[in-house]
Amino acid sequence: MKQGLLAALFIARKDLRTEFRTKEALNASVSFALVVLMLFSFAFDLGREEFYDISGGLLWLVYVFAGALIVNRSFIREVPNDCLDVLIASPMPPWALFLGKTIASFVLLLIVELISLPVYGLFNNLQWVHAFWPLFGVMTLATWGITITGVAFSAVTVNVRLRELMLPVLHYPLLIPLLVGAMQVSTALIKGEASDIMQELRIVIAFDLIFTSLALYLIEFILVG
Amino acid sequence: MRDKAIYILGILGTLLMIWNLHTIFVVLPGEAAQGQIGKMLFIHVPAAITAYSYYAVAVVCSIAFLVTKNFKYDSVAVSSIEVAQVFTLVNLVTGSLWGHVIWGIWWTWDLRLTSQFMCFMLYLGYLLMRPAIAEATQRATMSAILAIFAAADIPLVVMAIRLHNVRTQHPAPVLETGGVDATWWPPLATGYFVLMLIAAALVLVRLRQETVRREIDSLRRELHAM
Amino acid sequence: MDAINQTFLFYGYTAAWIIVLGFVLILVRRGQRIDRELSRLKSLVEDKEK
Amino acid sequence: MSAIAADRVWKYFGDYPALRGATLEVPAGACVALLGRNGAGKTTLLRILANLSKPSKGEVTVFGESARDEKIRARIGYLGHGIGVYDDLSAFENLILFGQLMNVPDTKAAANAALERVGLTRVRDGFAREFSRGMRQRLAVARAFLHNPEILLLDEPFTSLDDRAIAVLHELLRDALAKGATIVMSTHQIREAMELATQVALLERGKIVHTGPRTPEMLADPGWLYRMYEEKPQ
Repeated sequence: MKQGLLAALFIARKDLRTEFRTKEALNASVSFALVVLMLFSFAFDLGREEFYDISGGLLWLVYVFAGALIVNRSFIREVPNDCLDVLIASPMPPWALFLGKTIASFVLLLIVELISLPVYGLFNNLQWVHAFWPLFGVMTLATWGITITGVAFSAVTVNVRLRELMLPVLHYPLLIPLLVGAMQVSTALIKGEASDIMQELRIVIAFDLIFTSLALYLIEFILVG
Repeated sequence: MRDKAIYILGILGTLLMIWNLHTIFVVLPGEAAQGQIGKMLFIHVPAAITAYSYYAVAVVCSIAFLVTKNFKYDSVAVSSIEVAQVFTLVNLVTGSLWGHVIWGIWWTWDLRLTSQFMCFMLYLGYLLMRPAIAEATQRATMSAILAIFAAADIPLVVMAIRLHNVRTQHPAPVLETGGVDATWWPPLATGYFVLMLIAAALVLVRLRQETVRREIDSLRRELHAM
Repeated sequence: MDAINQTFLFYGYTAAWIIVLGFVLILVRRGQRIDRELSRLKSLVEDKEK
Repeated sequence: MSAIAADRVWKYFGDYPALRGATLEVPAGACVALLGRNGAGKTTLLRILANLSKPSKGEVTVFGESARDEKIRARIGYLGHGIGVYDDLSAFENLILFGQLMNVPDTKAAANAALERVGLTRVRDGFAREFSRGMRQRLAVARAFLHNPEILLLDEPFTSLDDRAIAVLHELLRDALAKGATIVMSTHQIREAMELATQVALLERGKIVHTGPRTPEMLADPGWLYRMYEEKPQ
């Protein structure tokens, strides 16, 4: 168990190091998020109050699209030179490999989110600083859900034709309960009505728990054929 | 043997269906509140339950495949999902027509419609992914995992929408509230039985195709190895 | 009102059976296609074995 | 006790049996050349031994334990078709990563020693993507030998290597054999493999149809293999 967690950290560090060197996924994801944010300001012509009502929803749309670009890369990164074989042949258990990759994607997506949040606020004249810490908490929980399922699907689709197209088709429908929860909570937080978020937050947490345990358990079937 | 079973199921289903349609349209009077359109119930509800039944079969078979690695389970799983998709579509379309008359709208994002639509989308991904995986064992394994993920998601979808959208026009299911006239029960049950029979025939047809497809894969490999 | 009711009820049942029949058609055509593919591959394998 | 024992191993891809009850025993310290035509199942068997794939039926044990055991896996080195190193990491970083994953006690020392052995010390901090083909292959060899594995599984190791890399690999294999390691390699380049091999195993349509010591005449006469196919049809 301890060995496995350690190996997961090695894998996460490796993924982050290669990503920061090439910045392939990060650049694509950040610029994509910025473009979508810009498009929002053209797409909606809303009053201030109305915009606050949908603020959480729009925010998570940006995040989930940016997330697709990040998780897509996760296992594809191992395809050149057949690195995946070497990792699976190593003594590390499959769940450790999976956990490491998820941690790396999680950190990357969180970085993209933290970059786009202020831009989002700025473009749309939105006050969010007062709710930053609770918002950050929601972001952490929901982003974990997005990455753990996304990286699992990245492993599922690694040998699939047209995998870049297939991943969102499989991933987005699954994310709906998580996103519904996260959107509601974020809107409430930004509007400053943080009274009734516990119920929605429960869905986000339930999603995280269910899919983390399911994915960690099933990953061996995915990786060792 | 299997061909015979398909024919028997198909013919039996058709005969029962004709008898049932006769009961529904000719014998039964219209419903008090909704008039004739209320009879949409006899196809709408059985289609939904048939779809659920086969989704359930698919999930059980997916788990069984991961445990046993027996391709029979994989074939049953994919066949069931495909047939369940068809009946989900029937459920959605009849519901939409019904809603158009009663509520004046084609679609509303309420709990039942949305979760049904989500089921459709989740398993549509499953059906789209399958042909994109070339190797049969891998295809079956990945599909089983997708089916399990999708099944785990559905309760969460229901939970999420229940919180999100309290206003709903869809009535509570008549089966739970007991709001159905006693004379309506037999045709309703028969409707479900008919659809289950037809669905079983379709699954059997689809099952054979899955076997042939695996044979094709295996021949391709054989050619490759020569 | 009842006329619309009747028409839409009719639409509903028709649509339902059209969907099912459409699926049957898809099944039949796919069945033919993969049967052809199978016999093609079988003859290929036989040719190679000779 | 044999180092590797595969007992009636079957592997299905869909309905197609790539392995049909392959049985192979490799005594400790042996070097087995796994021969066979394309599609006979060499890669499939090696992947199962390396725990990259599970047998559908049958059992594989390494040093008397299941090949799935984590401690056992740390004693196996695997070199497959791909080189299995990261292009965006330096040679040294690559070896450090695999050293950590392989539970090597002193990764830095091991990585430096491995680079020394394959002659890459000078470019220790260069990225693998900047390397020439031959250098990348030597890095791959260094990776496979990094943890001084007691069992080496090599899938067509000589196929894509350049001369220098072949020489390096030869030397390392000889070294490993001298230290008592066990080697299984599949190969097309019969001559290179035969020089090292102490045993041969012939795979034919998913079955091991011949095992035995490598005889001197095998080395002298490459045609023996084809005669063996004819002697044991199917």
